[in-house]
Amino acid sequence: MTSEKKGWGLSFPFILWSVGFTLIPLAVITRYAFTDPDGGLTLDNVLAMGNRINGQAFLVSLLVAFICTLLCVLLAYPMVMAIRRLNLSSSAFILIFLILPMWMNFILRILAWQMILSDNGILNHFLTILGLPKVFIANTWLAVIIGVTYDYFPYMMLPIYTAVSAIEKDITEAARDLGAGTLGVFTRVIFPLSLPGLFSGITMVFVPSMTSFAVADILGGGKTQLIGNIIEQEFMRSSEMNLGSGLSISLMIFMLITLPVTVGRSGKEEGSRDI
Amino acid sequence: MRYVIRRTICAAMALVLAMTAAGCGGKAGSGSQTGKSLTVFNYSEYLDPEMIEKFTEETGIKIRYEEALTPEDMYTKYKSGAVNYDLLCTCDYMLGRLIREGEVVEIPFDSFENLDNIGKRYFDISKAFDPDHRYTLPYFWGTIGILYDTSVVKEPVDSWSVLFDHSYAGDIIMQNSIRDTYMVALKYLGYSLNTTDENEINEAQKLLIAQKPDVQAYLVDEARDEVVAGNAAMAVVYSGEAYLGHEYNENLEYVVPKEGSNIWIDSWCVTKNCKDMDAARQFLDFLCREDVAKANFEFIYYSTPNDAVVSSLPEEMKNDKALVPPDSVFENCEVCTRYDEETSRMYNELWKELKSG
Amino acid sequence: MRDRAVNFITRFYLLLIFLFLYSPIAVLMVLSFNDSRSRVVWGGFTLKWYERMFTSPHITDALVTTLALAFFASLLAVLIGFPASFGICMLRRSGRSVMMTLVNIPLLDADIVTGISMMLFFMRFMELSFSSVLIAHTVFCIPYVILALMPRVEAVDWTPYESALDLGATQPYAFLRMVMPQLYSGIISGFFMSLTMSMDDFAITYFTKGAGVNTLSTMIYGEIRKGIKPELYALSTVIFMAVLILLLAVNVATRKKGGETGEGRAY
Amino acid sequence: MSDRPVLIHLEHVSKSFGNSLVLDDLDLTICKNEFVTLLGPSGCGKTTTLRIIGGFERPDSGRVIFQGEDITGVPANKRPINTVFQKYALFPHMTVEENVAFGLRIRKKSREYIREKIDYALKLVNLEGFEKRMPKSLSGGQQQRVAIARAIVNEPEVLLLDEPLGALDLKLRQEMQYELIRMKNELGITFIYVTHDQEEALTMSDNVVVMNQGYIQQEGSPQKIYDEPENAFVADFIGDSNIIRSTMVRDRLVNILGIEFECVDTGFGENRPVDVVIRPEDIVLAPEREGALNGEVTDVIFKGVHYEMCIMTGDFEWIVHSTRRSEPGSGVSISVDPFDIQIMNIPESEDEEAVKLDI
Repeated sequence: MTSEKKGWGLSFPFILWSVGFTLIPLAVITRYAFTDPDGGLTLDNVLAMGNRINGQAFLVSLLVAFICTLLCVLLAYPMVMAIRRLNLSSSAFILIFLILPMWMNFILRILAWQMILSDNGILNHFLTILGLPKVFIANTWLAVIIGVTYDYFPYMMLPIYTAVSAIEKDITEAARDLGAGTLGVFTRVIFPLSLPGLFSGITMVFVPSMTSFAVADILGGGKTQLIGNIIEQEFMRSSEMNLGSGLSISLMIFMLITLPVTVGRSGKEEGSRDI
Repeated sequence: MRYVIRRTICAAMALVLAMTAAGCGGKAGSGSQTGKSLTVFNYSEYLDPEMIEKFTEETGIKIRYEEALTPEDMYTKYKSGAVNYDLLCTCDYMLGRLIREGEVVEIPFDSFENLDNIGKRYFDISKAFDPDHRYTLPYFWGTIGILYDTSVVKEPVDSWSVLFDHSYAGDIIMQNSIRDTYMVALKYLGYSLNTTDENEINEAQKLLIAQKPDVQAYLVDEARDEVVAGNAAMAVVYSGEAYLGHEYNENLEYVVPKEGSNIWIDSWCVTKNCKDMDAARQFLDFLCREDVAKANFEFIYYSTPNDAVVSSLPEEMKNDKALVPPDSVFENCEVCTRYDEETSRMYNELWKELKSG
Repeated sequence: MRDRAVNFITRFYLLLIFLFLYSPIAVLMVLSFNDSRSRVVWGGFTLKWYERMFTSPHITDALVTTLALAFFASLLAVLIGFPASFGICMLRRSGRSVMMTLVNIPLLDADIVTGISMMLFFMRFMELSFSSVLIAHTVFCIPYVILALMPRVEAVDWTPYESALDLGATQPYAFLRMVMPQLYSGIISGFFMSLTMSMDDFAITYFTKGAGVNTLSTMIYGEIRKGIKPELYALSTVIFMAVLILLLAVNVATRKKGGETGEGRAY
Repeated sequence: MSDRPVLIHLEHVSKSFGNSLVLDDLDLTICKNEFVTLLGPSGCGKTTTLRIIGGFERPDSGRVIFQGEDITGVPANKRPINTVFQKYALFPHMTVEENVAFGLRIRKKSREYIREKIDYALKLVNLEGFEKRMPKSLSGGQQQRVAIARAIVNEPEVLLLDEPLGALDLKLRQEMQYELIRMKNELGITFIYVTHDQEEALTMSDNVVVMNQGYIQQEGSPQKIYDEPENAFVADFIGDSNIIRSTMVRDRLVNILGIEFECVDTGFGENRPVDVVIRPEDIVLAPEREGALNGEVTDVIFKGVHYEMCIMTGDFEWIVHSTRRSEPGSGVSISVDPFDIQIMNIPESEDEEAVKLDI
């Protein structure tokens, strides 16, 4: 048996499972996407993404997802470097540290953020005690960004951390030895070597950021509309199954096209993605 | 190695098969059960769970109870047919839709023992969606109005205008719901909330878009808490929320504006899938019983159509306008009926426009 | 001097991240001791919610369902994902990228879409029940298992396995003793991620659950409107602390064991 | 010591990690243009010494003087010293060329200059034509050459090599030894080489520093280290040797296993216990009863250039190298030239052993 054949053999249960419970349901949704409520074939639902309102929500989502992803990246790298510097290299500990918050229910965490950020909330309470001016970020897009960043930060952090912790100390020392300062070591060695981790972090953060409707509703006061909110509205409030399916399919197509282009191409090391 | 892997695969396959079998078995099993059972679909937190146990104790009929968040996803799930529901409790316009689509069957009200507990006027207002009141049993009802903080809003509030005159900019919370939000605007403008007139609806849309900068947030669920916490001065809420809001913060007052509002009514219906009408009747009759209705009332604190319960309430509660709305609300408040498809699509688009603007 | 300043800044930064990640958790924990039912009113300190959460059969039912679901979904995900990660590693480039796309689909899809598509799918074949939720959870857990395992599978050192075969071990025995130990950490982290995702999921559970099946997540969503029952804050706090203690214990235990097994495993 | 000018001086350097003291008050002088080898078993502190010179570790106390300047606090990237790492530590995401150019790019050298230097360095390490390859696609020996090229393009004053040949096979290792010497001569810079392989140390070095447990045991030319080990540790570590607890009868006479031998050492006092080192190849075998010590051959192994034999005389087993084979079981007699008997003090304790001999 060749290893290729063996590979397919071993993947068989997974393939079976995926076809049965991922692809066929996807096909069901796709069928809804390309038909109208009376069953006729139509492209309207999928193309509805392009109309003014949906398109606007889509662009807002892109922007929010972009900012959140960027924030996650900007928060994650210093943290990875700090962990490296302080030699906190117990990966189990880091995993626990990042994952543990998820054991408090997601919606409870978001409600807690609402209590922290609201005008008479905990944050402002502390600011007042410290004699600082209050901040009014509840029910703004800023609160949405904080919530989404909070929620998906571990998904960014974990793969980057895994990639960086795989870099042997020798390599960074070699760079230092050859004259690179702390910044040089980071930009020339650590960052390029962490790219596979970064890319998988981006996929895991960017996509769900666009659709996290609950955060937009609770922290954004329903005033920031993500494409996720629109899809949710079509399905859960308006019973527009076909339109909802169409929008989600076109979102998915967009993701499938853009992510490999922006992410996959530069991620030469395939499969080195890790959690 | 190959051996281990093969074994793992076998184990996995076996599990899958076992599970699918269990799933199918479940389907077959539920029908052939000897004991009587009912599958009940309700809003979440809308029935005192102890009453379910009590019902099973008294009648031996098992209840499979499921909850949904909105009428729409209740409808979606019901329509998908993935679960055979016997009884549904949902809102006025959704009932109208189900009746029209022939999804529900007549309830044998004649054989009810406790039907007299339900006030006749609730059946009357139900006529908006159930013209001959054959299909629905009123369960809870209420109004939509303004919950406001009297320590911030000094003047007496009696009109929707307070939401639109910019004097409380940034302190207003609206409902994150299509119908309830457009209802407010339509009523303020003096139109019917069931209007299908495009001009009227567009006028409402203009009003709401102009109002949006003043709105702190569009919330469903936490609107009450935000007013209680003092984060906002006023919120459009369901009457049931108002009572609890008042419990937490004495400064809060609830008013149904003089322009009129929505009078909503959530009712039970029996679906055409129901195999055991007698069990369903027993369950509905049970819900009408005074002790049961009272337990549910105290669980939820929404207005109950059960007059027996109302008359047994302490004076203080009877006088609470949110809990026991005065008769005047019947005069200028309307019940929601189902829009035609075109109108609901129009609302859908307008709402998205409002929210994304 | 400069070193110390930098060390201080790095520590401070980690502290900030810690606050960012854990302040909501702290808020919820505080709420579990709040005597008032409203989350925005402080009614004094109480432990009554901790007493009550165990006496409410609905909460305990939901808890048992949630835990059973998380456990079995993760187990299934490992059983399916484990051979698949070996399989994918053996494939050539093209097959591999096809498989990776397949792995990634559940991650690329919005939750509600996955949930609704599964519901529409299930309604044709089976009644919604515990099994349907289990299948749905397994679907979105598998990617986490595979993604956690693949790098480790690729890094497996096969020489001990081969030398064990050389010394007369059977294939399964050699695999269990020589290869599995290299994968345990990957399996555990994949399993743990699955547990976490399953516990935290709402949308997919909501659409695929049958009548009478309730998880903590769906319960909490249902309660937002009337105000979350403080018992649930208490329960969440208990779960959180239990997991924390469990993880720390496991961590300490493995670390201690790590020192000993150096020789202990050598025979 | 050589007469070359002093380049690096380590003064009273101590370093500990946690509770274990790795270097204790170490003094070491390295001269310009020397090939110095730090030799010792693992954990002896040789790598730590190298890392302190390289700037990767900071000594807990003591100073590092480089060309008369205190560089103790200067970070690695600011020292004119480059390192070749044990596991090469090539940048896996860069081509050979990019790896080599790394240091020059950091220093913002011109394009032409970098081009020139890459060509020169790759030529020096015999890797022309490998510019565009990724490190992963190279053999261990080739990777090692890249690591060397990468270090030397920066024209360091000193090249540190941390067991650079450790991962290579024997043949390649020997080849590389010659190449390293050639490179050193061509570059005219100082090499500090860390190894636990005595053969490597003796082959390449101008100066060998034998270390154990954080102390310098002996320092000197390979010849001197081999021929005149100053204590049993050095004698044992460098080459095969027979170390016999003996008694110094008086100057120039030592009692080994009950037989008095003439020797050339003086100054050990009279009737003092000493350790005697005799190299296996220095033992002369004679037919039975014709030499000084009689014994029986217990084992013979053919080693290529010579036979290695074990000879029992009483309780002591000698290792002897000889080009002539004696059958196991046959009786032989041992004698040693006075110049080949090396007398050493017996340390009273391990610590003292080191302190006394610390130069």
